[in-house]
Amino acid sequence: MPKIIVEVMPKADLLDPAGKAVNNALHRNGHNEIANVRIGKRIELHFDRAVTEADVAAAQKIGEEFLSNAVIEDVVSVTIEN
Amino acid sequence: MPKIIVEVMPKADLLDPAGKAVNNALHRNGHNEIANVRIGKRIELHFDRAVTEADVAAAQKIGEEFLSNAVIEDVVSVTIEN
Amino acid sequence: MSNVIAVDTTKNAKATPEKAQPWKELGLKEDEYARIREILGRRPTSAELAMYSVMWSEHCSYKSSKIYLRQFGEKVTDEMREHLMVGMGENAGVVDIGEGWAVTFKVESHNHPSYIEPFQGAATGVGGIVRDILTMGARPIAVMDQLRFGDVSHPDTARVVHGVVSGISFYGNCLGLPNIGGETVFDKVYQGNPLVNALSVGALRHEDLKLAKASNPGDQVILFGARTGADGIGGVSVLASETFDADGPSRRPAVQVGDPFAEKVLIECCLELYAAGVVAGIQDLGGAGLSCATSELASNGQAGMRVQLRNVLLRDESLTPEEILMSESQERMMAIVPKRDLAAFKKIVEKWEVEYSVLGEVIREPRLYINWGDEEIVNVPPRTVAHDGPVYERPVAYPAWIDALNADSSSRLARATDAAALAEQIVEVVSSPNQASKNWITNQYDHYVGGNTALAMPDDGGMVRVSEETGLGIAIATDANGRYGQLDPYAGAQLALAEAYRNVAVTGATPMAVTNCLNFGSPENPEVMWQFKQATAGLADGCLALGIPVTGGNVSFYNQTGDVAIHPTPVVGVLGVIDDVARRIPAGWQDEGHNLYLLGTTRDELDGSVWAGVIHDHLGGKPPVVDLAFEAKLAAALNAASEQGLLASAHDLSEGGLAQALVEGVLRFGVGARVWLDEIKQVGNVDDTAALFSESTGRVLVSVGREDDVKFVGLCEARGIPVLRIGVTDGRAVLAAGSGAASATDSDARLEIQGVASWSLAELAGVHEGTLPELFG
Amino acid sequence: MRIGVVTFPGTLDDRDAQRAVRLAGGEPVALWHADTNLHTVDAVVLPGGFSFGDYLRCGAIAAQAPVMESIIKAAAGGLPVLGICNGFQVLVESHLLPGGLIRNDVQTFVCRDQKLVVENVDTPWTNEFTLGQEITIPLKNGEGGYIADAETLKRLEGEGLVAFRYKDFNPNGSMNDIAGLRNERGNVVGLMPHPEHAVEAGFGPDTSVAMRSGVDGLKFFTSVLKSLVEA
Ligand SMILES: Nc1ncnc2c1ncn2[C@@H]1O[C@H](COP(=O)(O)OP(=O)(O)O)[C@@H](O)[C@H]1O
Ligand SMILES: [Mg+2]
Repeated sequence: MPKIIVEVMPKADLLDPAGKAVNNALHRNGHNEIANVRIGKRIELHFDRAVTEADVAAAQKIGEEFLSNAVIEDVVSVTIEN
Repeated sequence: MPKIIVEVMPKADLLDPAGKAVNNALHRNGHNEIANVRIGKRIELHFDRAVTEADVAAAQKIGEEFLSNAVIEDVVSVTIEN
Repeated sequence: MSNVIAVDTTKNAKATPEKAQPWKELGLKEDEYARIREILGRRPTSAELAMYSVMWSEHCSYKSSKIYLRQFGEKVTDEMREHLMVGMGENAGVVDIGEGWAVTFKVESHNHPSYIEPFQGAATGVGGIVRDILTMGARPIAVMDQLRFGDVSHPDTARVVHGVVSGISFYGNCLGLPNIGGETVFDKVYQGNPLVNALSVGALRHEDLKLAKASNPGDQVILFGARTGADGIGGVSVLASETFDADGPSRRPAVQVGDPFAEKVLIECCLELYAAGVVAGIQDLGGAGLSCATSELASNGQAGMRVQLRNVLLRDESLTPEEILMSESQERMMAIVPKRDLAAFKKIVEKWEVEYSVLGEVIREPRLYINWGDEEIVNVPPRTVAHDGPVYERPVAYPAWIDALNADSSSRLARATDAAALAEQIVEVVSSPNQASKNWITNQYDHYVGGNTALAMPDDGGMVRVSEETGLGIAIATDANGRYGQLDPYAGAQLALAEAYRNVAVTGATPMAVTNCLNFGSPENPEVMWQFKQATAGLADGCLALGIPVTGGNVSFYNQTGDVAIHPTPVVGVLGVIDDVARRIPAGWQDEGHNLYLLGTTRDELDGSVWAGVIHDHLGGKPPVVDLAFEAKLAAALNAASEQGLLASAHDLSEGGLAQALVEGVLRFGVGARVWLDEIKQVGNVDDTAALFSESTGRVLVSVGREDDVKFVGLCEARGIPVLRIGVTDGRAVLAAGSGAASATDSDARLEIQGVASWSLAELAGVHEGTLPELFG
Repeated sequence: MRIGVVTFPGTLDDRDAQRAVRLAGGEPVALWHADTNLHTVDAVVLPGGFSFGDYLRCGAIAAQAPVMESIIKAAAGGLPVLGICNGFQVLVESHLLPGGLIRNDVQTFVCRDQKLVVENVDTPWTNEFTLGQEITIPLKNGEGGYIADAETLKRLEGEGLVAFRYKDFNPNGSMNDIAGLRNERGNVVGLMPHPEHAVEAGFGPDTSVAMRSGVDGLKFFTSVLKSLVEA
């Protein structure tokens, strides 16, 4: 199924308590090679037809205005998977 | 900062309430071209050195055993961003 | 998109009688399959086979327990029936509580799904029981949860604890139902088989009662709520009827994912449908999904139904008709709607953006016809699916091991001989995982929502106001002690009943009705069946003695790992009524200078006790004696005292005995106490250990203002309730409530047990509240 | 005085908020999310709950509801708006208040009686408090951690826009212990704790006087009625 994948991450300079909790757990399990963990969202928009350029532009806008909150998050990527 | 990105999605067979709610909201706003929405996680593991093949293998394992719940989720991708 | 699926039609079934069918894989026994063929006069179609197999599973048909559950309907008097508007057999029993109000309550298990996927398993457990309550026409007003986990030190326990607690928290909080209490027990017998029971209670006006039946030909059969998906196909029913291997679940069936938001919307939508008077019958979809809803509605209404299965709204178009019939997708309901009300129905569901589809209609002929497009795939008498399932009289055997267990009394265990050792044991008991504060769990549950919670954790019973005009309310408590159940299942069930009953009485409410969730091992094991037989007899006899009826419940079998069964764990819930929640009584004292009285008799009863378990890792002997006549007398006395406003607090003594009650009493509001044991020891002829840790039943610790002393003691004496003044309340600390790891400041407040020890409240709060955060935080 | 209480699908504390309005002496008016009409209310409460399941981000889907368009417009004209818990999240997602609310640092839902300090009494929702007053209000949420970038925080503190701060114990990792905010004009106030659960003796938080007797939350509602009468 064709999809557009929008990825959203918490802003780099803001707290990410969930990422921190996972990081701590990984360290407790000996994974000290991992310096930090950040957790964001992967949002798949599915289409039942091929994805167009216009869809991607729309997805970018939806991503910035609705799927993410610009005050605390960034859309880090919008990609097509046909 | 070098990172490994682990992406986790709810299993295709299972209900994804968040995806459903977002899909409905998009439809309310006229985005009927979108057939379905699924929401998963994007987990970034940050390193303060270059990422190795061994790190990726470890990340795959961490992804399957800890970052995702195999009963209801799948790890859909593990990628490097150096 | 319409999928092309080759279906097995009734025509086909007639034509191919010899076709091999997977009845065994679906959990049916050979004779059960033969009976289905006999009922139909042909082999079942694969859709019919799917329906019968889920509906005849242990979970849905109660085939092993039915002959015992009958007692709950038989061992009753007319007085017990007096307030019962709906008894056993419906989705949940309904009790008349006066002023035109009724309440419905029930507890149900979701044990097996919660082991496989603790978060979703527990979440959907809450969702399921709430739909049962909603189905009766009631607005759900509270939930409770009864949990049993494995040993705290086992590496898998944290996974289950975190998942289950957050699942209940997620679903219940999001539904807007206050969680007003529950149970949490850790014991290695639940390691591979945790118990997750959930209770819900709802309130309704008498005239709003709804029943799950379809009786008027022509009425429309409507499925509404979430779409049907591939999740949980045969999940609950088959799972709950299976035993796990020693090394965990042998398969990972599609779990069910819950959407509490969808359920919240469904609740409001249903209540609006009820208010508009457009539903003639309603049934939730739980275990066995559509198979259950269609056959039960038709069977209850002594009618039939024609259903077009193609009309079911699907999440996944590739589902086969059999899968659609078995799917246990959550947050769905089935309504029976008269044709003339269809437009009104539509308007309301559309307002709530709830999807629906008309599946068919009710017919006079008592037959269930299900079509897939033009093909007939089901043609059965609904009664044979829903109600005439197999009934087993399973072999029962007295467990060979039980005499030795009963003979191994705790009297051989060493007792502390000096004050320091006793003091240490008190700390050990109140900080042990089962006796420690459950704040770490209960702080994750919303107990405020609704604005009607009059009592909740950590008080003995939960209480909610039903009428904002008059203050009329209800109280509920649930209990079960598996250790007692193991020593003597008959007594164990009565002990659970007595404790829940007492817990309701100490809140100031009058006990009125009983629900239960009977968690046992495999019914195919004759010793387990004996335990079950004993427990049900104990409960039924106990209810008769107390004069309060069982209104419903649930049985969960196959709770075992390999062939090791859990302890018999009959969770008993008692519902009480209070004319005005303003006179409710908390479990701890709030005022300084009050007298502390111990009501009841303290005997040397330490077998099966927390003391034996925590201090000596021992389980053996005979559980404490139950005196139900006395429990009733005690409850009546508490009620009278409460009505006269004599009680500042009342706390029931149970696991951990007096020591536990005292620690909880001082920590409830941060008011200290000075206590002496001399009279208890003298009157009961017991030693320090028994005075502090005995679990003799029928005891309550109360605090009474000085001005009410004479009246209170007089009341007890007149009613033949043994009463001993054992201390005074004294000193106030400021406890940092609810922060998990509690702390207390300003501490000249202490708990002093004369001749034993004295602790600051800060110290006690630390040991009592620190345990769970340390283990799981 | 007519106080509107908005119900979104998934709202839970709407009936509680209506009760609070009633107990304070006002007339509660139910507002429906899909409705653009504010029915001539004099103030609006966005109550707690899980609007639209709180999926994606808490309050994000509700912020797009038709009723919010009207509320945003009316707020610009000075209509008093109080957002409680999920309502606060909706205000933040609607950009009526700055910053964001994220998962509690403890990673669990937290329900507790919470001490707060009133930091600002120059709003229609807080004028009956005294500056620096300590109050106890139930708190119950999973995503109450307040965050904002350094600049926003500086501005909030500099302009005195912090309305409530957690006292003694920060339950969720909120920056600067922020429990609630006001806008520049003061008519929009949002906070995570639930004043509507501390309005009726017997059903509020425990106090040293008696169990569940705390009614500190009532002042939010009497404040707004007072300010409306005076206006
Ligand atoms: N232990 C029990 N005691 C009394 N009634 C019981 C017990 N177990 C089940 N029942 C009753 O049997 C009926 C069917 O139970 P159940 O299958 O759990 O209901 P549902 O179909 O609503 O899930 C209910 O009325 C229930 O109250
Ligand atoms: Mg039911």
